[in-house]
Parts: sequence; C-alpha cells; structure tokens
Amino acid sequence: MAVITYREALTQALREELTRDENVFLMGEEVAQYNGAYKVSKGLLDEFGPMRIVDTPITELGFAGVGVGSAMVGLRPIIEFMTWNFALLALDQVVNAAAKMLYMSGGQFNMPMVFRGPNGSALQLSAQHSQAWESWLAHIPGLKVVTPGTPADAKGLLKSAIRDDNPVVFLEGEMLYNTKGEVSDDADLLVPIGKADIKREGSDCTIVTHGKMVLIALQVAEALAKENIAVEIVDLRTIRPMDVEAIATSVQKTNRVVVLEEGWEMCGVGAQVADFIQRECFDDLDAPVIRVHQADTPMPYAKNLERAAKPDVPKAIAAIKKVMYLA
Amino acid sequence: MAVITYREALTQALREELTRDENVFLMGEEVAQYNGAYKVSKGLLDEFGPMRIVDTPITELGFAGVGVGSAMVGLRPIIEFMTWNFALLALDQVVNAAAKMLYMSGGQFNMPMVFRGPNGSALQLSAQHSQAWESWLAHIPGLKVVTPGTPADAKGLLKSAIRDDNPVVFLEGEMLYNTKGEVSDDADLLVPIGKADIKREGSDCTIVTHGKMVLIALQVAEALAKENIAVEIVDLRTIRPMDVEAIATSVQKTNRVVVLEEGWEMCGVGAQVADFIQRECFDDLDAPVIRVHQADTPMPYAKNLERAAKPDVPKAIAAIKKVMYLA
Amino acid sequence: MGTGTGGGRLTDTIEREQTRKPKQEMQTTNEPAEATAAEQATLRKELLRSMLLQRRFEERCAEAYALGKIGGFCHLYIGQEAISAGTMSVLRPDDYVVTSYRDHGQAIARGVTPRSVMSELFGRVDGCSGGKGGSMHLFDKKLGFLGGHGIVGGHIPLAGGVGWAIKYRKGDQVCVCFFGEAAVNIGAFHEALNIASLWSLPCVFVIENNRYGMGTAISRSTANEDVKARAAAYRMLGESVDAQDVFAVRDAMGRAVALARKDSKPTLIEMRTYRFMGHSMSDAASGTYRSREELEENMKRDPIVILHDIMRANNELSDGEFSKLDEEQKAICQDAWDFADASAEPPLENLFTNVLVESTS
Amino acid sequence: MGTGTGGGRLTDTIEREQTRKPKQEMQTTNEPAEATAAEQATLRKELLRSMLLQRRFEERCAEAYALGKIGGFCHLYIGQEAISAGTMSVLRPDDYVVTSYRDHGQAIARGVTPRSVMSELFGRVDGCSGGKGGSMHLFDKKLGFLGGHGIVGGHIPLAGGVGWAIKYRKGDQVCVCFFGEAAVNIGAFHEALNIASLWSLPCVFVIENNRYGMGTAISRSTANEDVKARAAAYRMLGESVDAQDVFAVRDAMGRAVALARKDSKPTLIEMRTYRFMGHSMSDAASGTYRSREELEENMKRDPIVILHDIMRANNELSDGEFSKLDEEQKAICQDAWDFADASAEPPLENLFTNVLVESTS
Ligand SMILES: Cc1ncc(C[n+]2csc(CCOP(=O)(O)OP(=O)(O)O)c2C)c(N)n1
Ligand SMILES: Cc1ncc(C[n+]2csc(CCOP(=O)(O)OP(=O)(O)O)c2C)c(N)n1
Ligand SMILES: [Mg+2]
Ligand SMILES: [Mg+2]
Repeated sequence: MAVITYREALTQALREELTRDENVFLMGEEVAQYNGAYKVSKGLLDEFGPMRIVDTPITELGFAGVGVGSAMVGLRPIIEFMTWNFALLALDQVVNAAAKMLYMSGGQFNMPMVFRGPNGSALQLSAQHSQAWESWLAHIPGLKVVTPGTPADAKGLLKSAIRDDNPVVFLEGEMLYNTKGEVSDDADLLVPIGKADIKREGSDCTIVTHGKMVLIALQVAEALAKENIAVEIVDLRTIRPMDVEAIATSVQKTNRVVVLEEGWEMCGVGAQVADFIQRECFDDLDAPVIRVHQADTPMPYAKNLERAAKPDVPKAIAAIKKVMYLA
Repeated sequence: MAVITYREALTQALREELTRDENVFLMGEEVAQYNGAYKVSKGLLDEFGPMRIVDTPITELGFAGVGVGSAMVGLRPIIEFMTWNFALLALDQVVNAAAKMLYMSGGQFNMPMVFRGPNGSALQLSAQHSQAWESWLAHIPGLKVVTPGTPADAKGLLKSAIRDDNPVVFLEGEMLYNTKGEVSDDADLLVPIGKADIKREGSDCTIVTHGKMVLIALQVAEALAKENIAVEIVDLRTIRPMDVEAIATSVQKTNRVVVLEEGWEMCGVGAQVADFIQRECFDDLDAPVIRVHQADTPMPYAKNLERAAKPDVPKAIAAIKKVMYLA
Repeated sequence: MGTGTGGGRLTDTIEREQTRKPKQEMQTTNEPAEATAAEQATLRKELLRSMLLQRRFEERCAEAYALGKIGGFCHLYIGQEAISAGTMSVLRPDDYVVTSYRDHGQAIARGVTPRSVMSELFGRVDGCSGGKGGSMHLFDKKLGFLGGHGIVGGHIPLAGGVGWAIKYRKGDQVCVCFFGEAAVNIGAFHEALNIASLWSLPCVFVIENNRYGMGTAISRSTANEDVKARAAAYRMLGESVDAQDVFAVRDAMGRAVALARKDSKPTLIEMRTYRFMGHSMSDAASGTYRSREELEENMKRDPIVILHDIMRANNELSDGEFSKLDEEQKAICQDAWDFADASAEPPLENLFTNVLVESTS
Repeated sequence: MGTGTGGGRLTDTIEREQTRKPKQEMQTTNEPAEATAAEQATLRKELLRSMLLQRRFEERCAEAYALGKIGGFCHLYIGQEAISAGTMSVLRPDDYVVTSYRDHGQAIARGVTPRSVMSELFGRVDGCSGGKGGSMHLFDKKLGFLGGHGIVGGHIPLAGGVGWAIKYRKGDQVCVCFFGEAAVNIGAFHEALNIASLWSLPCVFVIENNRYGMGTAISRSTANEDVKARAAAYRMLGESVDAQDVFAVRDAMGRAVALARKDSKPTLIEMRTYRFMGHSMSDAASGTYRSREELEENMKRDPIVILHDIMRANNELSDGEFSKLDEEQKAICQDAWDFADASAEPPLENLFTNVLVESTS
C-alpha cells in the first residue's frame, strides 16, 4: 500500500493492463507525446511505443469509431476523451455503435473497450466545458458506467473496466486527479464493476453519491459527526448497473436519504436513485428523499456564480438537516 | 373544429406560422422537394419557396449549427431532424450552442428556434432507429422540451414553440402522424408550453405520461373503466419545464401513480416524475410509484421481441393493478 | 467529372466509352498475366452467378415485404450488384467488409448464406443476427462481415478501426467500407478519411454513387461532386469507376486492395452506379425526384445484362446455361424463403440476451 | 505548400519572399486606387495601434492570470495579431465575426472595449458577457461579435447560419469565421464548408494556422496540410497567406470579403502564423512539443515589429511617436484593468438569469 494520487492510480492501472495484455492500447488527443492533457498517460509512450499510445487528430467522433472498429476485431481500445465535454461529438459511436453492436449482431460482436476521461466541471471553465454526463450515459443499455471517487477505486475500477468484455464508460474528475489515497500495488487487485461501497458507516442518514461528490460527502459526514449526526455514505461507484441492494440496505438502516450528485436535476442520477428508493424502500422512509445537485443553469464563469451553482458541503449539510427535520 | 391527422395538424401549424412571420423558415433533410420524409411539410415548398423550405445535405450537425447561427442574428429556424435518432449527431449544437448561448453571452443572444422531428420507435426499425431522447434533452437547462400526443396539442404546441424566443425541442411520433383528432382552425389558438393536460379524469389511479404513450393511456383507462377503475391521465405535454403542480394535484386526488413512458428506465423521464412525486406528495401516496417503460435493451428487430420490449396496454394495466394492490 | 442531375448525359458518356473499349479485352491488373481464357470465363461465370443471386434474392425480398414477412426499413440494392460482386471477387476470406443499411447485396456476395439473410429479414432466430438486427444490420463474424449500419456515415470510422487493428497486428488483411454518395458530406466520413490517410491504414473506401441520397440528387447535396478532389483533401488516391461494369469494379478494387495489402495505403473509390428501385420499400422507384425516363435510361445499363452480353458475345455461355444458372439462383432463394419461413421466432427470453456479455479478459 | 514541423524552414521562405517584395509597395486590391500616401500611412498607423493594443492587453492578461484574477482556460493570441487587425480593417460595422476560444484579439480588434473584455476575464458584472462567459466566450451583439466558442469547430456551422441569414434577407453583409488549423479535421468544419459552398453563402473561413493544435504539430494531425486541396474538395476558393504581414492579411481578406459581399461566395483562407505563447496559460511556450529554438526563430517574425519596421523605413513614424502610441495602449489596458478590478462580481441572483428569455414573438 502506498499513498498516491488519483492520477497516479490511473496511470498504474493503465500501465499494468497495457503490460498484461498486448491487445490493450490507449488512443486520444495528446495522450502520447504530450503525456496526456492531464498527464494521466505520463511516460506510457516511452514505455509502450506509438502503436500502443496513440495521439489522434481532434476528431472525437472519428477516433471513437476507430476504437469501436478495432474492438470488433478483438483489440481492447481505451479511448481517452480529453474531457467528456468533447465526447458529446462522439456519442453516436458510444451509443449507436459500442452500446448496440452486440445486440444488433445477435451476440457476435462484443465491445471490449473503455471510453474514459474527466467528466463534469473543474474551475471556471464555464458552460461548454463543465458538463457531467453520467445520467445520459446511464440511460443507455449496453453500456456500463463507472465513476470512481478515490484513488483506490480509480485504479481497481479502471483495471476491471479494461478487462471487461463490454463497453465501459469511465468518468474521472479533473478536480480529483491530485487527490491522494492509499492504493494497493497488487497488479491483480480489481474493484468489481456494479458494486457500491460504504465509504462511511452511520445510522442517522444516508448520502447516496458518486464520483467527485464522494469527497464532499466525506467532509459533510465529518462535520456532522461533530453535531452527533452519524451519516452513512453509499458511494455508488458504478452508475450502470446500479447497486440497488446496497442503497436499500443503507436506507433500511437510516430511513433518511440525501442524494448528492454533480450534475443537473432533471432526469439526473439522483432522480433514478430516488425512484429506486421510493419503490424498494417505500415503508422504510421517514422523509422524502432530498437531492443536492448543480443549479438548473449552464455553468457560469464568474467565481462567485460558479460556487453558487455547484453542490457543496453547506448545501449537503442543509439537505441532511432538512431530511432529518432539524431545519 | 375539424377532425384531422396529427401530421396535418403539424403542417397547419407550420403553414400558419410561416405565413405569420417571414423570419420563420424550415430546414432539414428532404423537407422541400420530397415534401418531408413523413410528409409533414407537404406542399410548403410550393407555397413558400426554397428560401423558406430548405433541403439540406445529410449533415445533422452542420445544418443544426446553421440554424443556431441564423437564430443568433434574428431568424426563427425550424430545424427538422428526419428522426431524432440522427439528431444524436447534432446534439453538440443543441446542447452546447442553442441551450447555452443566451447564458454564455450574458443574455445577448437568445435562440428563437425549434428542433423537431419524430422521436422514439416506429415498427421494426431496430436498435439504431428506435430511441426516445426526451430524458436526455430534458436534462439540459436552456431548452424547453415538448412532446405532444394528440393532433390538437401537436398544432397548438408547435405554434407556441415557433413563437417562443427560446430553443424548443419538439418531439413528435412517427406512429402518431396518422392518428386523428379534433383541431381548431383558429390560427391564434396556442397550447401553452409548460402546462400539463388532464386527458381524462379519474379518482382511483393517476397515469402520468406524455407523447405517443398518451394513446396507450387512454386505451388503458377505457379498459379499466369497464372494471370500475377510474384512471386519471396527466399528459405532461411539456417535459421541461415540467408541470409538477398538475402532477401533484392529481396524485393528491388518486394517491396512486403509474408513470408510462416510451424510453428506457435508467434516468428516464419517469424517474424524474417519481422523484417529484415522492418529494411533493410524500404523505399522499398509498403505494410506491410504479413505472412502465421500454425493456432495458436496445430495440430488437424481430416483431415478437419488439412487441415484448415496448410498453403497451397490458403492461400498463398490470402496473395499475399492482399499484392498486389488485394483483 | 460531376454526375449532375443530367443522368441521361452521364449514361451516354459511359456507353460511348464502352463501345470504344470492348469488355472482352479488359484485363484487370491483378489477374495473373497467364490467366487462361478458360479461367477468365470461369471468373465471369462466377461474377454473373453472384450478381444473379443478389438480384433474385432481392426480388424475393420485395415480394416478402409486400406480404408483411419483412418489416421496418428495407433498402434494395438492385442495379448496384456489380460493386459487391466485383469487390468480393478480389478479397481474401480473412479480409473485412463493413457497410451501410443497404447491405443485402454485399452480405450475399461475401458469402453470408441466403438462408441466414432471409431468416434475418423475416426476424427469425436463424437469422445471421439472430433476428435482432433486421435488414439494416446483417452481421457474420466468421466471414469478416462487420455489418450493416444504420446511421449514415457512422460506420466509416469503424473501417478505420479495423484497418488500425490490422496494422497493429502487422497483418496483411484489408478492410473495405461501402457507403452511399450522400454520406461523403457527413463529418464521420471526413474524420475517418483523414485518420486513414494520416496513419496509412489498409482500407478501401467505396462510395456507391447511385446519384441520390433518398430523394436528393447529388448536385443538391454536394458542393463538389468530383470524388478525386475529395480524396486529394486527404492526400489519398481517388478514382472513379463505371460500376455497372463488374470488371471495371474488379479492376479498380483489385488495385486498391493490393495497395492496401502491400503498402498499407487507403484509397477512395467512387463507383458510379444507379439504383433501380426506390430508396426503400416505401419510396417509389420514379415519379417524384427522378423521372421514369431517367430510370429507364439507366436500367438499360443493368450490370447483369452487360456481363451476360459479353459472355454471349464470347460464346462462353449459351442461353440454356444462363437459364440453368438463373434457375439455380432462384432455387436457392426459394430455399432461403422456405427456410426462413420455417425458422422460429426468437424465444422471448432473447429480448434480454446480448445486451452485455458475462466474460472478462 | 505544407508547413510541416520544420518551422524554421517555413520562416526562411517567407522572409525571403518579403525581402523580394518590400511592404511599402504593397497595394491591396481593395484600396481605392487613388488612396494617397498619407491615407496609407494613416491606415498603417491604425493597424499598428490595433495590434499593439491586443498585445499589451494580453500581456496584462498573463499577469492577471498569474495573480488569480483570471481563472479557467485562457488562450492568448500573442503573435497572431495581424490576422485580427488586418481582417477587421476590411469589415463594415454591420458585418459579423465568430471565433473560437482564442478570442481576445479578435474581440478587441473588432472594437469590444478593453474594459468590458477585461471585466469579463475577471468574471465581473461589467464584462461583455456579464461575467458568465469568461475568456472563451466573449460576445458583443452590437458589434456583430458572435463569440467566443469552446468546442473545436463547433462554431463553424454557426458562420454558415449567419451567412444564410444574410442571404435570406438579401443583405450584403459578410460573416468571417476564425478557427485554428487543427479544427479542419473535425466534422463540423467539413459539413459547414460543404453547405457554405453549396448554397453560396457570404462567409470567409479563416484558418489561423499557428502550426499546433495544443501540443500536436499539424503534420501529426492532418493528412494533407495544403489548404488549397481542402477548399477544392468543396469547390471553394482557397488561399494561403503569410499572416505575420498585416497587409498580406488585409489584401487577402479584402478580396475574400468583396467576393462574399458582391457575389455571395465563400472563401477558405489559411493564415500562416505562429503562437508565441503556450496553448493556454497552463502550457509552456516551448520545451515540450516545440523547441525553444523554433519558438525564437518564429518570434523574429513578430507582426508588430514587421509593420513597425516598414513604417520606420518609410519615415512615417518616429520612435517618439511609436512610444507615444504604445504608451496610449498601455494606458488603455491599465484603465481596463482598473475598471475590471473595480467592477462588482455579478449579483448571486444572476446565476438564474439568462437561462431562458420570457418573451415570445
Ligand atoms: C445520420 C443520418 N441521417 C439521416 C438518415 C436517413 N437516411 C437513411 S439513408 C439516407 C440517404 C443516404 O443516401 P446515400 O448515402 O447516397 O446512400 P444510398 O441510400 O443511396 O445507398 C438517409 C437520409 C440516416 N440514416 N442517418
Ligand atoms: C471538440 C474538442 N476537442 C478538444 C478540445 C480541447 N482543445 C481545445 S483547443 C485544442 C487545440 C485546437 O488547436 P487549433 O484548432 O489549431 O487552434 P489553436 O488553439 O492553435 O488556436 C484542443 C484539442 C475542444 N475544445 N473541443
Ligand atoms: Mg445514394
Ligand atoms: Mg493551432
């Protein structure tokens, strides 16, 4: 066990899986010579050469489709989107090709591939560079959607994603790359896709969250512990398939839920969580599920407006107090 | 009042608004010489000429962007997607340009435009031609999302959409074009965007639905009336902004809800409806909200599989009985 | 040369060219020089058989569609068969083919069995895509037939990916990608061709220029109809071919495939053809966006008739032999129909299979 | 001619060309023939002023970014100012301009006030986009400045739409669209150019070829670096310009704008330039993907220095006058900074404004 950054954890996962299986390659803008826009692929070009670490033109649709084609004949591409904001241009390949190919072909062509990159907002990047896509992608059967919030999950889930014979959407966080945590250096340690993780136990209220909001949830729990409120944190880790059982188990214990997510409200991940909860735990709830999410606006540039738009610790604390009828 | 088809209702709306405002034009694949792939623009080229009714190359991203650019300088484009399946290629223009322009520009450039075309599945068109996009689009602030289920709503809402100074996503139904209903020929009759409509009153259970599922809901209500179950149908008509008040009012009356939609479950419109209901009507519910939606698979081609995949009258009836604890 | 809307004129030009250059003299560059006349005759017969099978098969498709046995969208290839027949004749079994929704012809020419194609069209469990794909999504993995794709241009990058994989593994296969002329305007085409040329991928990009994208003549959709200028934009070789002549197809494809196989260089080839039917089953063959006259004029250049005429002129196929060949193909199609008809609907539990696989590497 | 990665060589070539063709002889086709020497001198001074203002402004941006007054992505234009200055000098007030995220230079050259641009960069309420857009999303409706867009290539179709609107209204304005050379590979470019040519729209598409898209040299992203071949693919006029020479820019843009205005014909122009700074504030100017040597070599061809030298040779600007002009621009930038610094943060309720408008037509 070593304490490393989320970025290093991803790099380790890439390096280990590139070493393990020569069908694996990484393709995207600036991944090779530039070492990655966010340096996730640092050093890999030198180590694996230009057929395994491949710089592309700025053509998200094109190189995503190249990934799909290569996966049809057995390679295992990892397609890096510089950010998921640009992946919007490539979603036809993700949704209509990668996600549907196995089905349309009656089971002949599976898609052993990963689409990855930072998702959601960073700091002051304004409207076109700050979108969280997990609810869109989770909508689509044929995909798996993974959102690690910690370095250990980042490594273990990326390794699982690369080994998965299905198309996996892997959503990282620009704001997470520098965060640190303990990560095993066991090259065989995987984190299973489809399993939530209880990041903290508690009996008073559950926070269901994922991705970069996990850190916020931990701070919330820490702060509320001082007020003797014991918050349990369910980190979904995988959005599709969603670990409904883990959610239900926690809700049955705490009877109160706040869903915390980075994206927008309408048809967001939190809506689906709330729907599952009201169906599966109808009699367990002492209060309606409350959601904390981005303000229902495009992301503004100005620092103060951006801060006001994003979900944060105070907003989550307020929600917990509301769901506990303390406010 | 005349009984006309949904298609004719749309054509009337287009004709009336093209006549009313010379800044309005219709652009898309096959809309002019071919009279529209589904004949919605029949006769309009002859009437308004090639600058108002414009055939485009097969370049969804390109012509959607042309629409956005023209709206920035004051025209009022109606962009027809032959089907919304192909609009996936253009979503960067819808989401990053049309929806965010007003905000990014600090209020300078509004987008008086409509993106329209058939959405969701028709018959045996299989995976790539059968997707219902409303939950994706509803996720995006800066858009309005409209889904008429009847000829009268089709006409009244399309006219409102064209007159609206915001970007409106208008989702039609290929299977609805031939359906008939009474439609006013009053050129000033608008249906307001953002208002749900009670398509049938009832006290035992509410169906919240929209778009082509409205017809299914009406059949369900008719069938269940024979069993003395009085179903109330809330036709959302607009998905964004959603008429939460109308939903809540109905739920407070019936205390039981089935949400019926064409699309997939995860993060679907129904998830959002269920979330609103559990929040707004927590103490009014006698049973969890149940959802009826497409099977969680890409759309299969085979007739029997396709039938099994789609929401239909028997599935909706079963859901109502379940929510009423009759099954 | 632009094809414009003046279909008649183009046809004339090509016919004149043909008169000048009789088919029996055509020697494709990739035939071994010592190919005997007998071998050439055998090849011609095989090409004729392939085209006839496609034609007869699709005639039955039209019939089955009218009877409601085939549903959804169904795009016939009738008139364009020389492209698939000529192309497949220069490919190896381990090469790859990827195409659009207008895919029956290529599938059958590539060797996907008429039984499994017809079963697919009927939505039956024995279909080449298990009944899940339908007309637009024919797949056959063992033949390297990678679909059958429904989004215009969406599959062009896939061909680049297959080319990339070939290069990655230092293989010498080739990936051939078919699409309509209207697809050249879409972004995916542009992005894929740039990548294929930049990375020197072993791909052949085949524009099946039947002069209409649905109801839109190429001149109304495409600023520059000259394919060579498009290829040049990517520093790629470009070529135009009279694709009603199966040997012209074979010749050009032979060269392009060889270039891809030996030098890993992509080519863009415009196959000038014409579709004899409507865009899909719901579109009239003529009367709206093209005249009956234009259609009839172009139907005179039926690729099957053209080849048949040559063989007749060569005295290498008697009328009796032709009839026999034709009847054999019809019988194969009848068998396919009967087989498909008898094939079961997919069991309902199949709705939920093939969404994901269970395995990991 | 491809620019390749051999920056040094290109620079040499251009410099030789310049030696052969002294600037004072350059007469742009759109100058009235009778333009006097004095008028020419005035014009030169105005172009110099514009470039200097952009330069000084962005130097302050770099400073403000280091101080944390500007956040997010910030892409400087330093080195490319001749393109904006030359272009804006041939536009009318009622023309339109649309550009990418690297938009400070164009905004200022178009006349967006340094105060409102700096306030925008500082995220203040007096910013030209109300503080909501930031560096990448500068807008000014009254100047026809249509942004400031962040998705590579995403704004190119918008220019087509503006061109369409002009034609629709039978206007004689022009829409100029700027983008980087790396954007030519993306689908949006291709779709937009085809449409613009097909429909004869009054647009000028300006490739600012600074030879790198982020860290990728054009030769590593683009199969054919020759812009003329690209234009030909759309049957459009194409041209390459030494864009460190503001008069070469002005000349080419003058002709393209005239063609658009009079004949409603689009042009694709490659402006060969170089960016003197890193891609954005987080990218080193040299040392990773380009050498210090290459950078320095290219910085010798500073568009401001080039014009200044000519004016000095012409004896039309004394050193004192130059200093005065420069100081004036610096003062404007200081004023912009002070203004921005004093401008208030947007009130919090603004978070929820401008999502939708209330009005209908
Ligand atoms: C992106 C996209 N837009 C629109 C369509 C609808 N569509 C299907 S085929 C077609 C015409 C394509 O013409 P062409 O590429 O020439 O091929 P052809 O049908 O003539 O073989 C259109 C518009 C589609 N499938 N995909
Ligand atoms: C579609 C898309 N992909 C990736 C990016 C990230 N990105 C921003 S600028 C840029 C380089 C663009 O280079 P070029 O077009 O040459 O313009 P320059 O920055 O040199 O002015 C990239 C990759 C983006 N903004 N949009
Ligand atoms: Mg065609
Ligand atoms: Mg550049």
